[in-house]
Amino acid sequence: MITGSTILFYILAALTLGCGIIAVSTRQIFRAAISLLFSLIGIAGLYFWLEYQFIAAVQIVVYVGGIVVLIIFSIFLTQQAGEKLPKQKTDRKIFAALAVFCGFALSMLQVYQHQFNIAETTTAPTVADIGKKMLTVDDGGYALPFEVISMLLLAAMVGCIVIALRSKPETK
Amino acid sequence: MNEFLTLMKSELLVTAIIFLLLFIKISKGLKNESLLPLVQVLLLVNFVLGFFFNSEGSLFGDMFTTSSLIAFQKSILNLAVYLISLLCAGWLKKTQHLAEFFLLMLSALLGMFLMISSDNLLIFYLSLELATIPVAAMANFDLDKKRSSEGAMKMILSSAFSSGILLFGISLLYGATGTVSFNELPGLLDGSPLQILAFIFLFTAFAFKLSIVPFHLWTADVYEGSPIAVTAFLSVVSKGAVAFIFMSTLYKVFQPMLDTWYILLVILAVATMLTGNLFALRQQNIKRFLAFSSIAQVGFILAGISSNDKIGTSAVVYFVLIYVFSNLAAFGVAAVISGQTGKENIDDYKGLYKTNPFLGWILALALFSLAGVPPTAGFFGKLFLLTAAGSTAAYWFITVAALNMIISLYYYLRVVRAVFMDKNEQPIEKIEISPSVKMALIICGAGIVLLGLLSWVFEHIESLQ
Amino acid sequence: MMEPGLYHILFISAALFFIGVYGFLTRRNLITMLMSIELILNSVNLNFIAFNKYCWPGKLDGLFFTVFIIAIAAAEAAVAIAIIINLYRSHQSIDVENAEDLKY
Amino acid sequence: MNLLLLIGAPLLTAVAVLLSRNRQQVRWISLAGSVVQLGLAAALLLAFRQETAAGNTGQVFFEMNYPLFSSLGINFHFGVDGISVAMILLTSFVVIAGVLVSWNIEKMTKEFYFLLLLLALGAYGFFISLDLFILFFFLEISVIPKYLLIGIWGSGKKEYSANKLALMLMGGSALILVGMLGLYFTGEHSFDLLALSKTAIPADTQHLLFPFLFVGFGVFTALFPLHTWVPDGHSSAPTAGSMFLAGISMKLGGYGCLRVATYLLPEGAKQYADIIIILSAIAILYGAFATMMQKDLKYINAYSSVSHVGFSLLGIGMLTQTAITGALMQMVSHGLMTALFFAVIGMIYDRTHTRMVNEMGGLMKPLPFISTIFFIVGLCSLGLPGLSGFVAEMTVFMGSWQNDDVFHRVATIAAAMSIVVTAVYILRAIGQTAMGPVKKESFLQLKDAGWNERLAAIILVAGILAIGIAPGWLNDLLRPAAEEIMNRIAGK
Amino acid sequence: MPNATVIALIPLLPLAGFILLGLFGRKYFKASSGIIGTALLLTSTILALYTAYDYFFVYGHVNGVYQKFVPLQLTWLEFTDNVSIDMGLLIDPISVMMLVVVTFVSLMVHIYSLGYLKGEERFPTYYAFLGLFTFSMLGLVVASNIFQIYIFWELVGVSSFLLIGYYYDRPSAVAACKKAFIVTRFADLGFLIGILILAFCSGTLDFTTLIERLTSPESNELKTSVTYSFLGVSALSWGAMLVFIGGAGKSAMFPLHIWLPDAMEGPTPVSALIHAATMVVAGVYLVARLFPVFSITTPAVLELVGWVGAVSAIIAAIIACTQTDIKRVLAYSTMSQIGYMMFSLGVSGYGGEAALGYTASMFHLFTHAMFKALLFLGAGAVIHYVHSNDMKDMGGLRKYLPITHLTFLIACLAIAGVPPFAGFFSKEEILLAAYQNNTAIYWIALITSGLTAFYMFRLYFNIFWNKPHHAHGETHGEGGFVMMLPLVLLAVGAAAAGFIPFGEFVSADGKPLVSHFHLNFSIAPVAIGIAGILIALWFYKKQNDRPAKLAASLGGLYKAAYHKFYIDEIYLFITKKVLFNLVGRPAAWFDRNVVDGMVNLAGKATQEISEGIKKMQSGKVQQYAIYFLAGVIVLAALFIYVWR
Repeated sequence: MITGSTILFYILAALTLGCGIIAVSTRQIFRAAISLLFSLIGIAGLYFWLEYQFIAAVQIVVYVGGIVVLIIFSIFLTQQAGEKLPKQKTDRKIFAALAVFCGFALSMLQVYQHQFNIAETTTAPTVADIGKKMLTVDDGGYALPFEVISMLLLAAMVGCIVIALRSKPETK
Repeated sequence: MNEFLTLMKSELLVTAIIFLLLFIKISKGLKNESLLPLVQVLLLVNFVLGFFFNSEGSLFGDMFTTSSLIAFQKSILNLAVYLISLLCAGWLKKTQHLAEFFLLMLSALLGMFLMISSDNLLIFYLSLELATIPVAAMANFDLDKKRSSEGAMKMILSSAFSSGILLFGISLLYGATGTVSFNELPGLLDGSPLQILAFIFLFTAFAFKLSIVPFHLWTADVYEGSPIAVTAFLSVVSKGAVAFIFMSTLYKVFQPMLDTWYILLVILAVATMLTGNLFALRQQNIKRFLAFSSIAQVGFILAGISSNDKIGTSAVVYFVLIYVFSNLAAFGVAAVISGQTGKENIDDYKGLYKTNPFLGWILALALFSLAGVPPTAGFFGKLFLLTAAGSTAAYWFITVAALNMIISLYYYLRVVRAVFMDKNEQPIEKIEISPSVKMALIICGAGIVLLGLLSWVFEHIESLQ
Repeated sequence: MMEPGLYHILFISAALFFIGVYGFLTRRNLITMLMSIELILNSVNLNFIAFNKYCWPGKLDGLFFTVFIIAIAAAEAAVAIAIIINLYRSHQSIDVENAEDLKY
Repeated sequence: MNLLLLIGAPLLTAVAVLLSRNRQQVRWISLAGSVVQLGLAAALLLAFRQETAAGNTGQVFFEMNYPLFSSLGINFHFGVDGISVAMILLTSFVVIAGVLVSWNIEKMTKEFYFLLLLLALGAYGFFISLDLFILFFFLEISVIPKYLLIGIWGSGKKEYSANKLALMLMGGSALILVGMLGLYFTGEHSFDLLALSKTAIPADTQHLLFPFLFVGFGVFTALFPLHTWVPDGHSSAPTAGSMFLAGISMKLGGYGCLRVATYLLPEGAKQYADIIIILSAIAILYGAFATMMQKDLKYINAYSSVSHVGFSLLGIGMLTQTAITGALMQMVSHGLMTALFFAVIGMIYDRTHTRMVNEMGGLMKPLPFISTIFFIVGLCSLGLPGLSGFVAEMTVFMGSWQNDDVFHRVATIAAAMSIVVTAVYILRAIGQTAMGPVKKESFLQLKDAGWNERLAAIILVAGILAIGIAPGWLNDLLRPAAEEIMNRIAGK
Repeated sequence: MPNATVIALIPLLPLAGFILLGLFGRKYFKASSGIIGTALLLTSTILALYTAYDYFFVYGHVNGVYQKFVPLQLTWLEFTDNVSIDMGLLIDPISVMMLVVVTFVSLMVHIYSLGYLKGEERFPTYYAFLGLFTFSMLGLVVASNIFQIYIFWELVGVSSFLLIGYYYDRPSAVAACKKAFIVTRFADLGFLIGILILAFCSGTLDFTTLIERLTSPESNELKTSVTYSFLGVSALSWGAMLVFIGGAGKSAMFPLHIWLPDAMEGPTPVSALIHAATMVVAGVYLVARLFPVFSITTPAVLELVGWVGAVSAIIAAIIACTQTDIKRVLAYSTMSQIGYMMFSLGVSGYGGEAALGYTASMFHLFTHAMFKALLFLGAGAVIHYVHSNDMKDMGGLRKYLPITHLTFLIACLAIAGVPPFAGFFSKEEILLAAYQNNTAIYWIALITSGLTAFYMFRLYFNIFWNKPHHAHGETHGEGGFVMMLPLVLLAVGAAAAGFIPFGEFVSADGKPLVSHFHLNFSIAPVAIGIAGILIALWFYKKQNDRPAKLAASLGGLYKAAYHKFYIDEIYLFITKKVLFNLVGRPAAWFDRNVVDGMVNLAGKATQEISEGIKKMQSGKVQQYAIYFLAGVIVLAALFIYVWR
């Protein structure tokens, strides 16, 4: 029984994986970045498909709007345009592929052999729920992680500033 | 609210210092010469306060928990950070971003506190990242040095990779059990293949942070590349914290999978000791040398953890405490020398005793303690770890561990030999040691000598459980 | 074709995970390595969401995990890029094979 | 008598040495400290004899017990029996002699004496410990001072030797550690020697643990073929270092082999007795033959130590009361003798600047005192009656002979053959150094021993003679203790 | 009853001398040490003579038997409740006789040395060593315990070593003293094992008990010990044989005699005391001490003793004929005479007439002490005069050394067995005992007797007659009163000692043995002795080429004898080539290269491995990640599929 949702799913899956593969294999760095972008968008699509619109939105905002942009900026900073990426050694590629394949096979085997507890009803959480929980201190609340992540972001910011904005070595 | 204050006292104190530093930085108030003593005093206060107003309990719906043992572990870390601030004064004074440095360091410390206290995989993961990312930034603080940025790069990439695998494991565990809470997990673990897979993935994060073979490869490079204060921090504080949480996770959460992790620990402990020792044999750079030696030490910690017993906990905490003194003493001497002369090679240490007998003695004490030779505390620490390991009657395991002590003695003695025996045309000249550094070194030395003989320390740890 | 469900999504995420890993292992450019890491993290996010939806819809642990992972990914990426840029300044290159002074 | 004094005296002396200002102070403080130690040891002997004379037949005397790591069952449990008293006496003799012969050390005097006293501390602590953990602690304490003494003040390929010594001894300790932990967990989580001696340990556990403990301690006492640290270590060490090493440290191992391995694991001892006998018989002969080929005086004494210590192990392996008594006598005797031997070699080396026998000759003329002592110690080494070596070796032979089967007989005869080989190498050494025409003109200008050297030699000779002429007192000390060990072996 | 204090003082006085002179002699008694030593020994001698008188004529003889007394016994070292080494005094005829011999000869030597070694640098040391030796020898003699005898046996050995090496700066003296010590040490090994066997068989170390247990057929110890055997020989025989080896070593019996000629490197008085009169007869004494055991329990071993003695006697005599060093001649002569004593014991039975050999042996020991000491001291006087040991440098000395000449002649006549000198009587008895028990040995002994006479007079003529003396020693005379007095006293002994009715006092079982004088039996020995003297006269009275012709005509035999039958060379081969090169060197090599090599190899291997795996730490972060991933996968697979 092929429904529109199924088709959509497969399209999103293909987009995600396909762009993912391009992102890790192309030797054009901009092409890689754009593929990454699409791959991430595909994942956001999957979130939509799973009816987790909030996460999908966060994904678009943070990843697509933030991280990928950051990456592209850094590419501008560090890369001569049009230059192809250097090729990796073949033996490294073979070993990597082998390890990756084994890992993938191993984990898929375990996953497929495992009977996950599939719930009867699936309800997507509302944004209000999420917001409330985020700031709840008591049982079931996520205030502490929220605070932790804020400290982390502060630290990361300070760190980035120190490192990236280093003053030119004046005294030398 | 009162409960909140006492239970999270350590975290709050650290956070307060972080914000104070931030404020100072923003207001462009202080120069290094005055900021450093201030920070040192603050850290001392922080350390002292760590012993008061402790209570037990949990917060945030069982995401955060604390006990006297955990408080004690945090005090150990506080102490270590305080000592680092004293010992590495030479380098710290030179750095352009002292406030930021401490800000990052204390953030990482905060992350470690939360990690030790975490009672939930989510908090655990977040605090682990909080304890890692700032350190990676710190590793790059020798901004002009190529090696420093290379080390930082290796660290951030490796740790990102490692946390990816950790997360994959957590996600599978979550899928299989439906919970990420440490309290609920044990009841839901049944040792199915998927759970084992998830556990192994999860385990690698600890293994990565603790530098267990074969997840240790980043360690030496990062240690060598980083500024010496960061290396000290990584090898002492970071390792200690992860060892604590690792142990309590295994004992508390993964108790149902004891059969799995016992074998895992034994195998990896042997591999870790051996690899650490074999690599340490040929090192020239003192930081890199200490990196491998600390890898070997981790093997012993694993041996202690493998006991799955109260004695294991005591032994590990006790050992980490001793390790703080011993390793920091060694790093302290290295920091003094590198701060003054920039020399970091063991060959440069030849004839050190002639010119700097004090440093020579402290270094020797530290290395003997690391090697586990009496009367230093390291002897007791290591012996208790092996005693703990022996409680499972794994004689061949203790034998291998004990034999590893021989190899380790060999390379520790190599440094001792350089310091005491080898002749050198141009030994390191007499170094003026500032009083605070000297005090810190003496504290370390005293700790190394006294911790073993003052048995109440160990008894106290024992009583905390 | 089958009705897509949990296992399909798990397949996708696992595949994406290992694609990311492969990229991490083989790309020589530091930025592309960082991109691979993003793929890895995203695959994990997908896992969490899928489990949350199909297995444990009552609780939001998976969802929050995802949220925080995204945040951390941002922080991590920021620091990593800062480091990479600094490395670029000192090495004039962001090829990982050019930063191999520390070894043995 | 409070046994803590025995630890306290060297410890205080060591601290005082560290605090003292100049060489003069260091030397005199050390000397005073070692005199105090000698006094304490003598007082201990007297007190012990008083106790036994009063009919006290306890297993140990002057027991004291302070908890250390009580949750792990580790206590400062001290006490002495006849064996310990004898060993402590030996130690105090060697210490005072060692301090005296090092009188003219110029390089880092303070550190030198500090390490020497630390070594002494380790030995005293070891001999009075009744807790395996503490015993092990004191055993290990002495490794590093040895390393530094050899490495800093040694001669020849000192770094190699120091390393080898430290690593091999550490290897021995590693094995001891395993055995010790095994005992701990088979007993009721106790390191206590007395408590363990009363527990019944299953035979197969004993068979498992015995090799660990015996070989571990065996490394310290130069059990063949783990003896190779001995020649290098001894020959590279400074004079006092060699004296301590051979005179005291090797005894720690022998004491451990007997007191810990054999006493606590009698079944294991029975199981492996034959191997011990074979190894020690080989060591005795092989060491003697190897000695014959040496040209360096220190190597001569080092290899002869391997041979002599073989008698101790042989006695232990024979598992008869007399043999064990003999083994212990041999330890004491060899301790005194070899310390004296090294002292003399040191004195000769200080003057002639060579240790090669073929570069010396006719030293009797310029150095009559030193040469006489050399004669005496040589004669003791080859087992001349009236000197301690004879008493010990004969007791071992008599004890060995009590086993009436061909294997033990052959081993005894093989061991006895060494007395001829010993005579050969000792006489060769004496003949080439002290006797014969004076090799170099410059030798005639040499000065004979100074007061400190004379005193050191006289103290040790006094000890050798005290055992050699009237061995009864030593026998009285050791026999009851050996009997206790035999009782446990016999399962009584 | 014996007076323990008096008897104990006999050995203790020389010991006191040793300690006093050894510790303080060099400083305080530089000149007077000789007098002190002599005075102490004089006291000892008087006490010994008193003891002998007391024993033989006052209390010793009870119920027709000379009893054994143990007036003093102290436990020295107790091995078990039953077995201990005791220090005691055993008084019986032979020990008393030996006390007299040792103290007397020692006294003579002490006196003689006052002149002989006058002005020596190490004069006090010399007297200290003499004291030590005398003490040890006396202790050996009175030992009541077989281990005690071993102890003093060793001490005697070491004092002999010290005295031979007295001239320590002469390489030959050093070599000689080493050789003496090592060879006897080798024999002592046998002795020690023998003691162990006997002690094990009898369960005791005490002489009296031991002999009792091993000789009476009823004793349990004997019954059980005969069941032990090794290589087809009973344990007891092994024990006795090994003990005899000890004795043979000390008494320089073939083939353990090689040290004795070399031992002549010591000062001549020392040779007189140790290597002629006292120490070298310790082996004979030992066999005599254990005679009941040899005789009753292990007769086969006793026969061996006899043969060893006989062979030694004749070989030594042959060699003595060819030597030119006068002290060496005397040394071989000593060996030969001890061989006499030894085979005399060997042919003896236990008790009654058959035990004549025992008495004869002891008698010969006694007389030999006198004339051999005299010979050595006389030789010493000669050497003192001409400053050479070689008879080529001598000749015609009778005018210059009249007293020496006369006493020397008496001694030579005594040793040659010319009546009525002492040697005649003792030798006669020995030959008679041999004749009665073992004809083969008798013939050997007879030939030896002729050879003895020959070589002694060869010596005598060469020194005092032969070529005229090239005067160069006129500056000093014979050495003064102190050197002549001992000569005269000993000459009196050598001349008259034969008339002592020895069998009355000393016999195997303690009962007096009446020795019959067989005139017709004595004809052959006396005749052959006189023949020997005459041949020597013919060869050596005047300088001529007869000796050389004889030597040439004997060819190989002469050469072999001159080179002491190459026994030294054989020993040298065994020790240098076999022991040093085939055992010692390989052992040392093995230790340095294999045992030590293993340790070094372990270290090196660790280094190599460490070097080999360094590639793992390649510095490439991606490679690290591959290890990381591989680690995860392998561990996971292992734990899922293998160890679950």
